[in-house]
Amino acid sequence: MADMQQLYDAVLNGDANLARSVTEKAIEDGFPPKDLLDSYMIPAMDEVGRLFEEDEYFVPELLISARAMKSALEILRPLLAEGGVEPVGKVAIGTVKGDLHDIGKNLVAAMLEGGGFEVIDLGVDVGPEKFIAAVKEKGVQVVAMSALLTTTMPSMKTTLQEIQAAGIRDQVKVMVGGAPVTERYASEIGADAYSDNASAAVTIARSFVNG
Amino acid sequence: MADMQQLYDAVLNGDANLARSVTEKAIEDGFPPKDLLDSYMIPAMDEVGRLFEEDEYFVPELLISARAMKSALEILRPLLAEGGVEPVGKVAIGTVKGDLHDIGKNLVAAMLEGGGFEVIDLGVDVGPEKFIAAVKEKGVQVVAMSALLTTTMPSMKTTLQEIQAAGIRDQVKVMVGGAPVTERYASEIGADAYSDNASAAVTIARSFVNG
Amino acid sequence: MPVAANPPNLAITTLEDFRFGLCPKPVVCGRGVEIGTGNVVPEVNFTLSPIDINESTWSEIRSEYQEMIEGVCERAVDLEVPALLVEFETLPPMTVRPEWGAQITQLLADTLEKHFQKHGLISALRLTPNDTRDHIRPPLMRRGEYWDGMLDLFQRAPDCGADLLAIESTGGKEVCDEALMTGDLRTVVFALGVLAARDMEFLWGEIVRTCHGTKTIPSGDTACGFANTAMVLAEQKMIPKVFAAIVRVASVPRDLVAYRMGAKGPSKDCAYEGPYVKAIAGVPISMEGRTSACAHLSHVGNIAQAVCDCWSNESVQNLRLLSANAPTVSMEQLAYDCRLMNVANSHSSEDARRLRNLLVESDARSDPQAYVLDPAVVLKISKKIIQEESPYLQTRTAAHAAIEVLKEATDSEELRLSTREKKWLDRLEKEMESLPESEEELIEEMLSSDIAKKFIPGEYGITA
Amino acid sequence: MPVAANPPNLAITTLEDFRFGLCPKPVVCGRGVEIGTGNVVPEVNFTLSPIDINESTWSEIRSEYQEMIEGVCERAVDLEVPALLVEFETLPPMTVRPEWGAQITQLLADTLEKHFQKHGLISALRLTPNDTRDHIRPPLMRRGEYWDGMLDLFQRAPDCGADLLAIESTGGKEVCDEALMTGDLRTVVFALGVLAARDMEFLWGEIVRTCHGTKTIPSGDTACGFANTAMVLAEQKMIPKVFAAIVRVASVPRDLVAYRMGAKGPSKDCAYEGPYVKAIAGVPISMEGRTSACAHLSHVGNIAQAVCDCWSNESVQNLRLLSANAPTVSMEQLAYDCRLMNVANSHSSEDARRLRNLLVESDARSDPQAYVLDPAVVLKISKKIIQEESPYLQTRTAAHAAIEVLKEATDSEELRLSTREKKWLDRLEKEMESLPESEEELIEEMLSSDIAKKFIPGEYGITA
Ligand SMILES: [Zn+2]
Ligand SMILES: [Zn+2]
Ligand SMILES: [Zn+2]
Repeated sequence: MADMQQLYDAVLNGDANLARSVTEKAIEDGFPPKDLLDSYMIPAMDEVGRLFEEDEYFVPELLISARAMKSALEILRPLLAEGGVEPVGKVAIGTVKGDLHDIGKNLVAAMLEGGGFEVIDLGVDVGPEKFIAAVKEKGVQVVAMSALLTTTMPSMKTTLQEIQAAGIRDQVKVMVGGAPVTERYASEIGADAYSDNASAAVTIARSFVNG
Repeated sequence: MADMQQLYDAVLNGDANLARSVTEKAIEDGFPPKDLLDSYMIPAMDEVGRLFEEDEYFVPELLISARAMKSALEILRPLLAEGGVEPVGKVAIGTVKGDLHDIGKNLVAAMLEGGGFEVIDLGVDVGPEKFIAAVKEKGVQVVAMSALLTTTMPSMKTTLQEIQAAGIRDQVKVMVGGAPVTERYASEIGADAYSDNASAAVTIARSFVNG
Repeated sequence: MPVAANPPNLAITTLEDFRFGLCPKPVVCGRGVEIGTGNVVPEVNFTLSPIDINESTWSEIRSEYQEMIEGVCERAVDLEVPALLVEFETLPPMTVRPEWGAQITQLLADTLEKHFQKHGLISALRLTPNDTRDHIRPPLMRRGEYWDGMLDLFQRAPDCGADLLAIESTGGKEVCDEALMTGDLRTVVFALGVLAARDMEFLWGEIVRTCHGTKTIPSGDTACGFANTAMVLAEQKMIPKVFAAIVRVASVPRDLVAYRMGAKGPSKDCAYEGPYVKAIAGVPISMEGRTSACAHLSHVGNIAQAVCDCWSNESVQNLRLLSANAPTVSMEQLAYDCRLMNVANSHSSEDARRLRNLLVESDARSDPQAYVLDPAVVLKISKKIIQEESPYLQTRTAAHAAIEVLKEATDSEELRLSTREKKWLDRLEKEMESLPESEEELIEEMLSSDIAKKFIPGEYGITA
Repeated sequence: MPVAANPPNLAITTLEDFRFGLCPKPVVCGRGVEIGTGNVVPEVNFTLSPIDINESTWSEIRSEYQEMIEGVCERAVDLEVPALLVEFETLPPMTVRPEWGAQITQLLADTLEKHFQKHGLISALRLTPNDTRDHIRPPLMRRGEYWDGMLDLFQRAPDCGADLLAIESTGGKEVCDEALMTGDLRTVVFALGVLAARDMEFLWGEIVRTCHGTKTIPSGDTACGFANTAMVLAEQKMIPKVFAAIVRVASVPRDLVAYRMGAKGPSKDCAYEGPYVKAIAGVPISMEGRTSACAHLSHVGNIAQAVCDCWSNESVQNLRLLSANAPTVSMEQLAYDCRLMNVANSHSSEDARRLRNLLVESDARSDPQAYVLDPAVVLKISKKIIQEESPYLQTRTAAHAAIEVLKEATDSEELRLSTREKKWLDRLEKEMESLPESEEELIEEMLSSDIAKKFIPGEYGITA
């Protein structure tokens, strides 16, 4: 019998090999894939998020946990799909037009993946049309935009306006973040949420897809 | 014969008694009141403004010059009116609703009077209705608003909106000033001008009534 | 109004003992914050960015204060400040509606307590109700709705978590404002030495009574509406710097009334005249300078720090800067300023005095407003002030002594002044000569002039 | 790439001589600004508040810069600063369209000249074109439109009034960013010691050539995109502080390449590793700390000041604060900071060293990033760095020495570290042990890993 506590620990400690082998064993033993995900892997990542917020983990620890989660998910994903289980949700993420900063964006992307989301990373310097295409063609439920410069923040507003103009504003929730961005700015430009850190971003994204 | 250079000097040096006596003598000698004003008194006040801007005069010197000008004007005003000469223009000035600061507002008022304007000083904590009444009932061409607090700046916007709603926006030019106010804020709320100092305010007010 | 019965003495008599972080009568407040026992304590103040304050914006306003205090506390913890003082100065509507002022006070106190519990952050909260009495002109100083609202907020202070109570009282300002603009020193002396002093006696009696028997300490006052108005006008080159310097010194006797009535300090940060208060009354003082440039530009950026016990940013709006919100940035700057002083203090008194002297020398010679804050000058003038018995005579003497000191310093070229400043110094000296010996005489003169229209004598206990 | 032929020596060999305001190879620039001859010079930098940069906003942008420089100059004149350095760092569109960058440079230079003519304000202008080469990934470092635009702006610098030319070069950043987030010191050393160093040799060759025969002085570079990214991540508690401290020291050899290629200093303000550059290359350095909290929070607020020659605010947006616009406020704060140091310098070298020591002690023990900036530590590690001959080996040694020093300091309790920081220090020490002796070996390793996807070897002169 696979020891499921091991799977939890493997994700928590960022041991990708162990996470993968326990997962394989569990599948062999007939554990339902969805249970593995919901009862062990996501709770482990939630604990990772908590340890990070409580200043026990740094990002490197958090990222290796996310990698362990991801490598186990690679095994589960096809089985989940067969069983008709969708990912928690789909998020398109990118740094807005004119802005080349990707550290914060990458961190949020990793955390979202760790949280069970399917993440479409559009990269940096992303124009409104790419965000719109992700909604229209990939069916993402959440758009996450990042800006690190005061001079590129206006691109967030433009992107929101074009999402509106494309007639898809009601199909998608939009969250924004980045050093110069504020709660107030987010509400001024009509974003649905603002987050000042990566793990809060996951919580918000979850509330969007559950809400 | 009255020595007109004396009138110029009396205003420049803030000697109210001399300004008054020379003016009286000049009137006796048959000088046209409008010439006294345009050729000596206003040029003297312009020189005062220049000395202030060039850091030669302080405000106290400037204010006593304005007082000298005013005391001479008291003699001239009825004669000018008889001759059908209007004041340079009429300005209503006040510190906006919620704001009790009057130092800057008083300085601008004094400078405007020195510049030949008729000034209706509405005081501090002035609601939109009082500015509107001044336009409707006193026929002022310029409204000057001051705010010293970031929390009272929004009253400028409100006042402008109510002037608009009262249907008199095109009858009046609106200028704004005060420590927290910026050129950008002025244009955002649709004011006609912003001034960061008292003598520039006079120049702007003149451009309004001449323009 | 006799001030002292026995031959008066300064609380600090030698330059040796006149230092930052140490004072004869320390204060302990809040969650164990010690002021005046060795460490200079950062005092942070913050305010809203442009917003209309009303029912509909109130919840947004609350969360803005929450954001500001969280940012400040987090940074204070990260930088391991030994102690933190937070000042909350209400905006006018929060004194007019005292329950609003009390709500924000409570919110701030709760957050400070939370960070004390969680991270051991030692802190105290100073509440400064905005003095709203001058919202009508001429103002009612002892009655009416504005007075009632203020008094109500004073009384709520202990219950809503205020560890210190302070005010920037405005008695006499209705007369002083125009006098500053016209360079009228005579009227300024009347406003400070007669009206302000009388008002403070009444007002501080009430404040001290309100705090009595509670944990809230009556702290201090400031001549902000007078001397800082003058300072700002001088920075804008509207009035002479020598005039502003004299007004600064002339505001000292007015400030002293608070401590005579029972205030314990620290003085208010924006009372740049604080060194005089410390020398005379021995209470700890809060000061601001270089690091309050966000609120006041000044020519006393370093010298203001020389003998401070708290060191403040004055006030900053909740604007987002490139690094963080402005209150957090102020917190960081103050923390480092205080570290430098506290390291010097922990080394040796010799090192502390050396740093103090560098701070003094950096400004004293280039501006009269800085010159009158030189600790040596402060002691010299303070000795003269305490020879007098009434606030009026003290004020007259203070102004006189300031002029004298500035003339000497200019003559000896210890202080650089422009020609037009020198002319004003002469002019002000002449004006001082005609100030009467008797307060009654000056009152009578003012009552029979245009000034009388601006204030209500009865509100100052003046019977015609 | 041999660095030194003879037995190498530091430019500053004793702690005695390691001071603020003085350096072995001073620079004179602009309208007579002397850097490193005794006075610390304030360096002010400012940027736009949120705005879209395009044709239609360009005139507004011009007037915003005009407003900022006017405010700064007026305040510098009022506070009688002995000399002023202004830095203009272009925003990306102003390098991509070099005529825009040149226009603003000219506008700033003209305004500085005006205040020199009118008030005798001694000033110089530093132009720092934003390094736009990383706008495509993997970046082209030596060709393509971004390179062309940058080179064009370099070439315009002398004609549009730039007295100093600088850059925050980004070679290797495409590899370093992720390595910082994953705590991968091995890859960081590759990014700094191999890629960045090679890029800077090429880039600074071009910059020095461009300045040759003009009045524009090639000044300096910074590891901003590496070590400051690490510092900011550490402040946000994302990565360990010990890691950030090691990255800081490991960035020194990279910086040195600029001076070997002919840069004269001052180093860029945000190069907190400046003290190493000063000790090794003897050029003047610009530093920032407490007074740049508007742009970077840090744990080195005071210690960063200890041996600076220019003192900067890093950058601040044109926001309206309660007193004035933020750039004016920064100007005032820097002016007072510099006054304090310059008064100490003018007293005696003894007083200057005492103040330096207070600045050092105020931060050194509480944070590893501060500890490695302690002048004594800087000299110790610098001696080791210069024993090596290639940037790669220097970088390896620098990181190694930093770890060693931090472990010693932790063991002797000269430095306080949390348990999780200590664990990381051990982990990083182990990682260092496996770094190969030979640069070629490391290159080969990286080329055969995933890292190879992120950069183009040929752009760094690396032939596979
Ligand atoms: Zn104040
Ligand atoms: Zn930088
Ligand atoms: Zn910079």
